[in-house]
Amino acid sequence: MLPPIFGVLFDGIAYGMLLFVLSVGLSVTLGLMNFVNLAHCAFAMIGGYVTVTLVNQFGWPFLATLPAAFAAAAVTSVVLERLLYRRLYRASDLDQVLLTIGLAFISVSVAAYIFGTVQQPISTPEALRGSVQFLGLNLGKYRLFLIGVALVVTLALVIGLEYTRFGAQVRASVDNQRMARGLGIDVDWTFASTFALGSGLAGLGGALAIEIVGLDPNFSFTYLVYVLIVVSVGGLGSIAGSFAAAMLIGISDIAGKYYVPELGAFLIYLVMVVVLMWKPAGLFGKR
Amino acid sequence: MKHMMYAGTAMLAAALLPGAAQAQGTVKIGVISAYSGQFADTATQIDNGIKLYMKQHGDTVAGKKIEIIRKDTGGPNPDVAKRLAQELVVRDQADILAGFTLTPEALGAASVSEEAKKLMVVMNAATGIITSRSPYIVRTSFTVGQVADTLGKWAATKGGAKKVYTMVSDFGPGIDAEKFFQNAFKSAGGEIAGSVRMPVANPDFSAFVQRAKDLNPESIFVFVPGGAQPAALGKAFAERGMDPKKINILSTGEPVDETAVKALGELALGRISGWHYDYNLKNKANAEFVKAFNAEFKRNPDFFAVGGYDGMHLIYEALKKSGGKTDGDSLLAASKELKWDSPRGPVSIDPATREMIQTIYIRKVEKVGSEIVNVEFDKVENVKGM
Amino acid sequence: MAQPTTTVTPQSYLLARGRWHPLEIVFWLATLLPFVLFPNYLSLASQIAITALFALSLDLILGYAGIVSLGHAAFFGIGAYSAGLFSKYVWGEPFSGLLVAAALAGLLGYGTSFIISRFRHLPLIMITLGLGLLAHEVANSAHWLTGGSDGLQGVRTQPIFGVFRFDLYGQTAYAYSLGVLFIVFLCARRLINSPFGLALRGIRENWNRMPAIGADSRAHIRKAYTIAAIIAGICGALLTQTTNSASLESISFQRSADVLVMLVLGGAGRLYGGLVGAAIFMIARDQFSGIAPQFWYFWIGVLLVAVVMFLPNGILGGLAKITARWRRP
Amino acid sequence: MTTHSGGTPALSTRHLSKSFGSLVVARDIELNLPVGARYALIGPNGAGKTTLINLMTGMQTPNAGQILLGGEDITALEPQHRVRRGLARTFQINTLFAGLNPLEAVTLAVAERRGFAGKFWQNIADEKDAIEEAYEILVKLRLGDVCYQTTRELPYGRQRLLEIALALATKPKVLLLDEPAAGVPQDESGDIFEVVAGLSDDLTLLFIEHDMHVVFRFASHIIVMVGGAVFTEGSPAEIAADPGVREVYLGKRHHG
Repeated sequence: MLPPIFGVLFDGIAYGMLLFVLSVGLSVTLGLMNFVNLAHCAFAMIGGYVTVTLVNQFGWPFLATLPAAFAAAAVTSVVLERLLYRRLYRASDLDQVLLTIGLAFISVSVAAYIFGTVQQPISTPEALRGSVQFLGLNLGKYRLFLIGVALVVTLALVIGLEYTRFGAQVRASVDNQRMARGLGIDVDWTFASTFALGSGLAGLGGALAIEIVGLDPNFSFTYLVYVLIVVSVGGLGSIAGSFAAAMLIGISDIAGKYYVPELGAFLIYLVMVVVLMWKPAGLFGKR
Repeated sequence: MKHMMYAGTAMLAAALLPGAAQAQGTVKIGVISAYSGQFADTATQIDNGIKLYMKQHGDTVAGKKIEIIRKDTGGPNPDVAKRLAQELVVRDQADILAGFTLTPEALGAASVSEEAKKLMVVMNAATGIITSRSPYIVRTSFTVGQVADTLGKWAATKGGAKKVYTMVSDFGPGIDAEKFFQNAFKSAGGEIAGSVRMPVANPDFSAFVQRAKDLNPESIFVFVPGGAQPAALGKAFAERGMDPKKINILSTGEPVDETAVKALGELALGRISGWHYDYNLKNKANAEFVKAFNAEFKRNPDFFAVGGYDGMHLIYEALKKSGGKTDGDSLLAASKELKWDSPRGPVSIDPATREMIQTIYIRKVEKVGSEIVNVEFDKVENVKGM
Repeated sequence: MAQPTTTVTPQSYLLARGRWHPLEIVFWLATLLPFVLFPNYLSLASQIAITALFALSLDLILGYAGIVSLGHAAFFGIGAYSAGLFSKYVWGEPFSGLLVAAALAGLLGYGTSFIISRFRHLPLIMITLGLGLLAHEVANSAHWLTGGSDGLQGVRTQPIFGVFRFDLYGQTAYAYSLGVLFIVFLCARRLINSPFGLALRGIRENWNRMPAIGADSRAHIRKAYTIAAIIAGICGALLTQTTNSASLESISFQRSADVLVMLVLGGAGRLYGGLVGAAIFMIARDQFSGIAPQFWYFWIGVLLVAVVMFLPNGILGGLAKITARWRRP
Repeated sequence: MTTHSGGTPALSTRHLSKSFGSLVVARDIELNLPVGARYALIGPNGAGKTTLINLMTGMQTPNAGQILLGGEDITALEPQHRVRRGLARTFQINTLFAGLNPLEAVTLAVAERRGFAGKFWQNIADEKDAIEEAYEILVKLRLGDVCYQTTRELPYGRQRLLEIALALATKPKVLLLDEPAAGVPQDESGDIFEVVAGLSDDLTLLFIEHDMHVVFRFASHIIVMVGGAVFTEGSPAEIAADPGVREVYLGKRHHG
């Protein structure tokens, strides 16, 4: 039998994993492509609304909607990348901020127009409801599922970016665009697909998040701060870093609230400020 | 610059004098609400209540046409609310101020209503102090104290609770709820086992629920604002193995609102709450209201919607009584005598406090057929606002 | 810019750069128009003036020294609350309230500037964001002092000079806000044209070169950050005094983000960028939300995207480029 | 060995060492620059020449050793404080204020030296002396005619001169020039070195340069670095005659 704090920590880890899936895409686009995409959570919201619509309107099983959420966010992002983002790869950070904040604004009202301002309910499949007993702990099944998904995503990303041809192309394009072009790499395509990958992961995160944190048109902004915290604490472009940061934030948030509830709201921000003062480039950052 | 100001004043005076006469045929109601941002759904539902009432009762009262002017505050911004109230009075020549999703909005606009002597109908914001900020404020929603005090008393007496742990969101309404519930509970003989205040922006509740569980209280009182949090809190209870059927989980209405109950499903069964309105309330006025609301907006009304609906009722009836006079004093005097059958049951305006006197229902989440809903099983009538 | 001719000495060249452009005079005369043309919009005009000043204060650190802050509302909020508390517990004379707010915000700015000046780029943005959010949480948890989410109650601002009441039409409010805006603008303008202003531009243009010319960039940044905090504090105080309210929104992340957007929209690194950005953003918001209170975000979003696409470096930056192209066909 | 024997060296290093893990970039470097010297620092790419300048100016921190400026230990000082004590440098890759014009940039450097760069209440145009001093420096470096043009629009050769102008504005006692003519076509690089040669005799100079014609023409003394250590030093004639130098440096140059 384990003391109850382990159960709390388990919840913290699961919450951290949700933050990880939501953030890792931004870490990839910001770190590898140097693009400040503050509309990242808008792509997450697209994923969320796709899942909600498919489950509630069309009766799809929840799990089957997850790839759709990924795909919808990825496709939308490619369209926007071709139309808008591409022109600002060389622009100043501030112009990138303005563009992507503008898109986030638009996403909020489009979502409110189509889906209304109401919180979207979702019913997850029976298999993911309730909890299982393990050494005297109640472990939520959905949270176990979240941890599993996060691990799969991490593994796929690490393998995909480190060991595949695509990963090599991405890294080459980032390091030196001209040389990459010289080697016959289609840099435009590489950037577009990296962007699609990052946004697709956000879409997946958005779909997974509904069960834990709900979904309304303000989603584009509600989680932006958390996502930025994870990305900066982890270190730009570092998948392992985002993973570690999401764990750190999730666990310290929950453990802090358990032991010192008076500090509940302060802790995440304190952790971030302290980590960045100690390591400005983040836990796993290179620069 | 001084010259300019004097010139401006003169022009203004000239522009304003005929103002009152110009608005002869219409009554303008300025609705100040958080139409955008985090609280947009609240504002939407209030607005739906207003729209439905006007659809059912027409847009002409006492020979005057009702015109609604909507203004967005974007959130709890007293400064914006005050400015919008000023603009409504000065620029749009509004006769009545209404809406007010959130307490800071109402507090911001209060001084304008007092200075301009305009009736101000608070349709939602629920902190106690609001009505004391301007003699022209009438509230058609409820106060947090009204509900929490009633529930506290009920829990210690009829509810049979002895020891309660309280968990509230760390902001105005939450602290109000904690204070009123604890005081009422203690003075009715109960004991407070402990309490915790949780951050307002709090996506995950497991740590707080585990703290409560460690103390193993026989009852818990919770307050969190509507939105995503009620469902998250309910799930945290379930995941930490706290079953509402075994532990008394008491709350106001928000933590068991329709969205939360739908998201929680069977996990919500057994939750007890005190509240002034639910779409599932059994009375004739409500049956019609819910049916019409669903036909119009494809969703159920909630307490926000009924606040807007009753707010419009108050305005219509006051205008009828005042014979179409729109000055603040006439409308206020007329409002103070009002009494009607609302979808929430019999209600009246307390002339002393300008708050609603209404019934607080004690409900339990139950399965009715295939639906999981709040079912009233007890009630306290004629509760005054506080 | 000016081509060197025999008559231009280096000193007169620099003097000419600091001279008033006719358009500037037109701009400031135009700020008086609302008194005559839009007497019913003076409350809005007053809040635009306050926000414009807030954007100007952010411009001093962001536009001139290149320090991007996402926590600037912390100083706005300190100013707002201290002016409110001062009027509640000490006395309600507005100018002394402004000074108190400026002093407290400046003190906090000076304290945090020691942290800020050590960082750059993303860590800096995130640390300012973190500090801003912490300030918000402090204000929320100190209910007993700030009134928490209900906002501060009991703010009573006396008439200006004991004569001009803050009226329903917002005449006094606008005159007061505009007056303060203009005076602070003059100071900021002087600062930009001062040796210190040049040093700030040096920091923005090349952080690495500064130590090699013997410059202590961190000391410069500490000073600039403190000055910006003082101005932000004044803005907060103005908002409190003209509306008799101070709320958590005054110290929120949203306010920090909004002012950043307004500044970038208008054009960072230009004295008028923040002023133009704040005016356009707020007027657009007022008009759009008048048309569709629920969906004005959409049109604001479209506005931002359009500006980025057609006028890079903000409205003023884009216009400057276009006019430069005209002159050199 | 030194041209000015006796007296305190303008700049010297003692046992200066720097390594990154197992990579040693500076190994036990001992240098003495006499007042008014014209020293050249040569060596193959990766020999640690720029690192040495970075260490001396404080842009990198040594693992061990000291740096003495006019006999004073400045090892612990931050870069800007070394500059204020009279140790200036230029950069191999232009490190300029791209958005300022030369007049503004040099005036800024003068303002920093004179200690009024923090003044925010006075118009810069009122600082007549400083502006005139800046203008004189610019004229001396043949930049007078372009001093109102934005730096990023200047021709590359002019930008290299501005590098030197910025350093001179700090009124250095010791000036370290990191390849002042890097990237400049051969015919223009002579111009730059003529400007350098025309600098005051009190100024102690150390410059990194690859072009041996330039080195032999302008240097009174040559230091050869290889692999992070001083390989040898001596007068141009001695270096020219040293077979070891030929082998490690002059020989390699043909491959590099």
